[in-house]
Amino acid sequence: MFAESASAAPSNEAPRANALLEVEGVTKLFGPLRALDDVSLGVKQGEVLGLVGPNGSGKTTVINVISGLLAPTSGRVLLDGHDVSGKAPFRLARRGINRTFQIPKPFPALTARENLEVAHHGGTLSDGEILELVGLGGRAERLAGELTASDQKRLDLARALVTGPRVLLVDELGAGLSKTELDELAVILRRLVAELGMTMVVVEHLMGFLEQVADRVTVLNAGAVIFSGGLSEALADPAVIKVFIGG
Amino acid sequence: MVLYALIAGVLIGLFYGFAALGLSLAFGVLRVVNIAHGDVIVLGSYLAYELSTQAHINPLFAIPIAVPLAVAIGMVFYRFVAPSLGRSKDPEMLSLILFFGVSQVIEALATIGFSVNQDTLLTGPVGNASVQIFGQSFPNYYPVAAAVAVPGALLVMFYLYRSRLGLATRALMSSRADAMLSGIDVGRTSALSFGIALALAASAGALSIYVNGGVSPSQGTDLTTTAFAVVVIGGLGNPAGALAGGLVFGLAEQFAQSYEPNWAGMVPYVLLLAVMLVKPEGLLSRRVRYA
Amino acid sequence: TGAQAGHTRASAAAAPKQIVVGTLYASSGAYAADSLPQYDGVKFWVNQMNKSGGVYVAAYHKKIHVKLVAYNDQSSPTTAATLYSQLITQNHVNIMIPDFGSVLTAPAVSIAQDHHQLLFDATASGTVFFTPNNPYIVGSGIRNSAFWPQPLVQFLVAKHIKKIAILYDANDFDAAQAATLDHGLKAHGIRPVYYQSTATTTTTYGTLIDSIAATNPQAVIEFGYNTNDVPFLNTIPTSGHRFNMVFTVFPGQLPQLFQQEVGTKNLGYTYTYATPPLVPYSKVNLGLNTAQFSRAFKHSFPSVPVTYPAMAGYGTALIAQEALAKASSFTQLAMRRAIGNESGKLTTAIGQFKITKDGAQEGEFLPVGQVFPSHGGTTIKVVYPTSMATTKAKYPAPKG
Amino acid sequence: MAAAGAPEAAAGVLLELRGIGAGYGSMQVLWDIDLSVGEGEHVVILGANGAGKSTLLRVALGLLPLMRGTIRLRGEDVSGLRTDRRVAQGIGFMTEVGVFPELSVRENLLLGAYRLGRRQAQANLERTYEGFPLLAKFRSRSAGSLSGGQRKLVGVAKVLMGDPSLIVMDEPSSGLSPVAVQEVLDVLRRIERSDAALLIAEQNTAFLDLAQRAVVIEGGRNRFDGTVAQLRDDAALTRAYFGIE
Amino acid sequence: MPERDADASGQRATRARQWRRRGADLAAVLVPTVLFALARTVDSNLLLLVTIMVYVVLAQGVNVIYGFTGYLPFGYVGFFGAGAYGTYIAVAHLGANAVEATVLGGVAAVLVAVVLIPLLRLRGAYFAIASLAAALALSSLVSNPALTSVTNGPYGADLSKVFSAGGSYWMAVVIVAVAMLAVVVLRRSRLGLQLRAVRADQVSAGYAGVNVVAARTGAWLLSALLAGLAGGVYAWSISVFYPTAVFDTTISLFAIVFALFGGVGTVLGPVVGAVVLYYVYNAIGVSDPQYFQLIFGVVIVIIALFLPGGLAAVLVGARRRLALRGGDVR
Ligand SMILES: Nc1ncnc2c1ncn2[C@@H]1O[C@H](COP(=O)(O)OP(=O)(O)OP(=O)(O)O)[C@@H](O)[C@H]1O
Ligand SMILES: Nc1ncnc2c1ncn2[C@@H]1O[C@H](COP(=O)(O)OP(=O)(O)OP(=O)(O)O)[C@@H](O)[C@H]1O
Ligand SMILES: [Mg+2]
Ligand SMILES: [Mg+2]
Repeated sequence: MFAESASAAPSNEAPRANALLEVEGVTKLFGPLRALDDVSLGVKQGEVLGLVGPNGSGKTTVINVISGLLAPTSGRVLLDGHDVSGKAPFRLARRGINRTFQIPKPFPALTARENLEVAHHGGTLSDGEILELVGLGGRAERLAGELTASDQKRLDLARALVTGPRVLLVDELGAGLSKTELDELAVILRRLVAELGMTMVVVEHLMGFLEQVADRVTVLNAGAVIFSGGLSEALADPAVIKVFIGG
Repeated sequence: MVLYALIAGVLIGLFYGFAALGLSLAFGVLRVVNIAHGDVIVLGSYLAYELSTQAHINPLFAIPIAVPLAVAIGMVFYRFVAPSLGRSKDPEMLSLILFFGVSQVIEALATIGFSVNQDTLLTGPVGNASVQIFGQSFPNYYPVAAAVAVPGALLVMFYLYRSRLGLATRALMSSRADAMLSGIDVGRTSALSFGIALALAASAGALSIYVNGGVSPSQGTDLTTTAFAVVVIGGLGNPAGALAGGLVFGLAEQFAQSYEPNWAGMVPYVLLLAVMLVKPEGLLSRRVRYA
Repeated sequence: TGAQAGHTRASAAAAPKQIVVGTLYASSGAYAADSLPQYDGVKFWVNQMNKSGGVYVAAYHKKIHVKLVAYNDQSSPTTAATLYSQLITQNHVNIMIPDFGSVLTAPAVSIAQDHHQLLFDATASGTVFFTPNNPYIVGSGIRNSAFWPQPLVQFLVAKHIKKIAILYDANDFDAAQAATLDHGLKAHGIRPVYYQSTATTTTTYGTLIDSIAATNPQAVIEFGYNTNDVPFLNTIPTSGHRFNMVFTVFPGQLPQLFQQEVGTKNLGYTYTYATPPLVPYSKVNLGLNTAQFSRAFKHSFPSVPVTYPAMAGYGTALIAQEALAKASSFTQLAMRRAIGNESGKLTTAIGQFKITKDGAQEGEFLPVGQVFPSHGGTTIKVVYPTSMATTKAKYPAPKG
Repeated sequence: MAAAGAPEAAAGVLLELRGIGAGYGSMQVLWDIDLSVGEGEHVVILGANGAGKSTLLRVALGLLPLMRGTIRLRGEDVSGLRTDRRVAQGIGFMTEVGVFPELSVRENLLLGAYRLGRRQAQANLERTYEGFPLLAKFRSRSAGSLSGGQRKLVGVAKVLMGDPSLIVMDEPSSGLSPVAVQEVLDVLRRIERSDAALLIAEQNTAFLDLAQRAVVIEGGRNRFDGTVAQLRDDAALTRAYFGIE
Repeated sequence: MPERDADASGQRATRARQWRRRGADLAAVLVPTVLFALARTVDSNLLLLVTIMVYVVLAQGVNVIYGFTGYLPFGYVGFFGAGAYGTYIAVAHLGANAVEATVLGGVAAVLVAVVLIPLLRLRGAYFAIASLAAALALSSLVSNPALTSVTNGPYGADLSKVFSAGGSYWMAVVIVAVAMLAVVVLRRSRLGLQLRAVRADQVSAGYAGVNVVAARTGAWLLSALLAGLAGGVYAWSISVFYPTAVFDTTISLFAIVFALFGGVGTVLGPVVGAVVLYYVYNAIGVSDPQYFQLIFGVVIVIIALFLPGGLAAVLVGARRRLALRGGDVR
């Protein structure tokens, strides 16, 4: 349909200047529910895009569509100019798109280290280094099912990192962390960008955290993009304040 | 012929659905794979048989007798095995072994108690007259079985979807820990569901002795298989799904018998496969998002 | 055949203390209903022998005590296989009688041949068992079911019945009968109006009967096991259809069971194969005759009805008895040779014993019987062939 | 409210945990923890990731067996009491996930008031729909189809449905947007005015504004127990939990 | 402690552990194989030994598909029957010798498994029942009179011209070795680890870059191959059989129960489970035939209630208690 005809003539729509990841007019329906409504966004190589919006606005759905868990109802996802919409997660993982989950999903009966051994290794860092990086160095031999909720999130992140993603999608990694821990996490993410040139989409409700991490934000409301630009401008935008910040 | 197969398929299908209800409930609520389900049906059939031949009571009275009996036995039994199932890492599979053993025990006891021969009831549930439906003549137990099955399933639906206890039961299906946190007495509710599941099986036995042309101790495995197929077609844990699955199974079987009898044994299973591949969670089921 | 199994070679030295008879039975599962009476028939013979001081063994010119070793295979062929092996390799049985029916006998055939152990086969008739290069099996009970319908073909032809419906179950026993009937009829220019198989597990017959009725047959022949025949017969009257002739296999073999499970009304005027004890053999030259057996068996096993499987168990044991009595040496092959020489000369309570070169029983003959209502029940009378008939067939079956 | 039977418990103590040791299998996670919540008192538990906050709450509810120590509810020893009985006595617990995904939002809410019986549940349902209009809109959707934050909201509302005299929550704010956090805080403030007690494990320090008392757990042991004001005075703790602002 | 030393001793320990592991693996393959090869000198009932070996292989096949992927195949007997009939067809129509025919039996089962790959889209009980349906359908296909020219339909299969008690016995020993090797290799390989991950959470496994479908399909085909070989050698060992004998659903149930009893996910559990339970089954039949089934049933119930997790769990539990988390128990 739309996606096909569009991909048949890619030259018509020249990709935005050096955008690594592009979401083009994606709509996603769940029955009658329009969870995403013609959402478009682009992220450049090495850029961190913050994705914010009230609960249920469609942030996770965007991540799900980009990462191949869901196929878009219409519209498409481009990686490096190639249409990757609807490809199986494992193929995307091997092509350099990976993610974490809002509710972490490790392999509970395997140790943290084994959780990483499972993965297709695509990056330059060793498993040990990655565990150190996310702060699980001391818990490598613990069963994943015995870790705390937030440690499981770190493990989720580590598992994504092992595959050596170019694009990392992070879904509310900061939820449930203390202030100190949030600061540590922000440092980790920035290091990934700086040292490995990673590109990120970060879903987060904690503005203090995004301030440290994101270069730019896109605000969703009811499945539609209502703002795109710098974080401080977003926080001053009346529409954003109304639906998201409150006050 | 078309009409006959259609009506017979619907009537027998409703019976199949009813015969599968208990299995669906036990699996859906308790994650218990009750391999002995068919053997409980067999016990129900023997109860009906004994009532009719020894006490000269209408065999359908087996149902009101079996229900409280089965609920009581089921509750006690479940209380007895629940701790072991609860401790297990994979309770589903443990229940499979456990009930495989139970099934062996029931079949052995039935063999010792009732001998290996097939036993048949010569008088129908409402006399021996056949029944005319749209000009076709059917054994009267076809509509009787359907007439018991439909309100039976409705009752189960009422219990699950309209009663407080049913809400508790479904909560339990969804998450044990969160059910406890809602103040639900998980042990009692589970035991009761298991009891009801057995009662449904035993009740189906009073009809099965007619529909399946008699009862014998070794029938259990086949009945379990059919019930499983029916439940899976319809979707686990959903009474309406069981009835839908029963209809699909019954119609497939009867139409095949009418047109391709030598493939009739295969047809319901091939159909089951087809349904599974098109709708992997069964015809009537709700999916939950992953992330 | 130079090489003999070890245990039989040892017999040249001294007479064994006992003759070990090995058999299997199924206390549960699909074959239990037939297997248990067959086992009872064997047990009956063992008791008889021991009461009379043992079985006569010609090789030692004396009677020797009989010991019965029986295991329970639960109707499982896999289990039966290991138990047959156990009977041969560990119990070193002298006489081996496999379990009821072809499915449970099959696992014994090759292993028995391999161990040079003769099988006295009571109720298995599979064509694959009897081959020229296997001398280690004799059919001592029933004939291959492929031969059974021959009198039935003749009967149908004689009655000028042209429109015939055949429904059979997809198993060796029934399919063989159906094929024979079909062939036999075609030889007389009769093409069945309905010729279909169905799964052996079928128990609901309403729709099948309805589609059979749609072909307007004069006779409906159903080949099944008793678990099929019972619901089949019970469903016809409620289906609203009537047939001039209905034939099923098992009422003749298990009349008490059918009387109880089908009843006079539904069973009346249907047809079946007449087997002993319905077809009595009063002049026998081995063991008790049919009537004597019925009486004595009832005395020994008051709660077990006298049925064909029980008689087949007994009759088979008699053949083994004769083999022991005639074989000049106490080896399995000698027994086989001795019993081969007796072929055609013996009549037991289940009829004539006559085997082909390959060991398949061919002496038995199954006349067509019809069920007649009688005071308080039914009796089955032979209606064909005329030479054996005790009454004339009532065709078409009276209404009501 | 008969606290009289318990010698140690001061009058008005609702929940009291004393000398608690607990863990998973053979691995001990909590060591000799004391914690009490008075009638109507609001307590916030702070602690780093992995400190044992969730574990402590699970123990209090009886989801995890005790290795050592006693738990008293209104002075009565409930250490061995089943979870559902504790809930029946008026404790409501919101877990980190906390909804029945296969059931509808409405059914989830009704289950929150299971212990109160049908009629009361129905009444509370109306009240909840007023308090959380979003949930009224979603009433017949299955909870499992909701977004993470929406589920959290259902979880919060569900606990409140049961009119518990002690509300226990494990990280109610995580995953909620700022507006939604405000909403939850507003709701809890309304409770503040009622006589229900609160026990909340949180990272979001905004919740401290609700509390009279804070408890800090580190490495499975008590590190601090005192008023919120005292906590703010402790420089080391302030740095760890509030960050340098 | 200087870092160097710590490193060196760590490496030594790792190498020692590796050697111990390899030794254990080798033993896991060799010990059962050799014991079965020697068993004929102790027990003259070769068919019993073959049957036990067949169940050992079947239990290992269940281990591969259930223990590693969580797919419980109620219809596992379908592959067994396909193997038996594949062997029959190879002998009767292709003129293969018995050894070739047994191997072709394995191939036949793999072919059936290929056709059934779409079943892997199903989960849990749905898969279990669908596989059973497939087996029942296959059984009724094989025994259908319409296929008499290929399978001999209801009239049964006759392989007696290639019968060889000794031959089939040794073939069974070889197949046991193959099965043991398959499980050992699978458990040690990354595929084994990936399968365990897939079992826990297939979506997460996908994001770990695991080709979930391929990994599962591999395990599925391997377990079909094992069942097919078992069916082939069983067909050879009894050589005369009917469709009902090799498509008997209790064969699936026995294999599953044996595997679970021994402990799935382990290498030796299913072997021990099959040997112990089959001997128990056989022994009850001998000592008290009257109440055979009753006793067998009660034994199973007792096992389920008091030995959940199987024998392996008991042993591992004991080892855990001795040395908390000792190396490679899982
Ligand atoms: N189910 C479990 N099995 C084994 N160990 C567990 C389990 N759940 C938690 N633990 C361990 O218990 C310790 C305390 O965990 P707990 O979940 O109570 O921490 P928490 O303070 O709630 O942390 P967070 O802020 O991450 O939620 C941790 O070391 C954790 O690994
Ligand atoms: N699989 C699904 N089936 C039905 N509805 C869904 C499904 N997934 C998402 N939705 C709906 O789509 C909308 C957007 O959900 P999504 O999870 O993307 O929100 P979100 O922005 O991530 O919210 P939160 O901040 O709470 O995580 C919600 O209304 C949700 O209920
Ligand atoms: Mg989200
Ligand atoms: Mg926690």
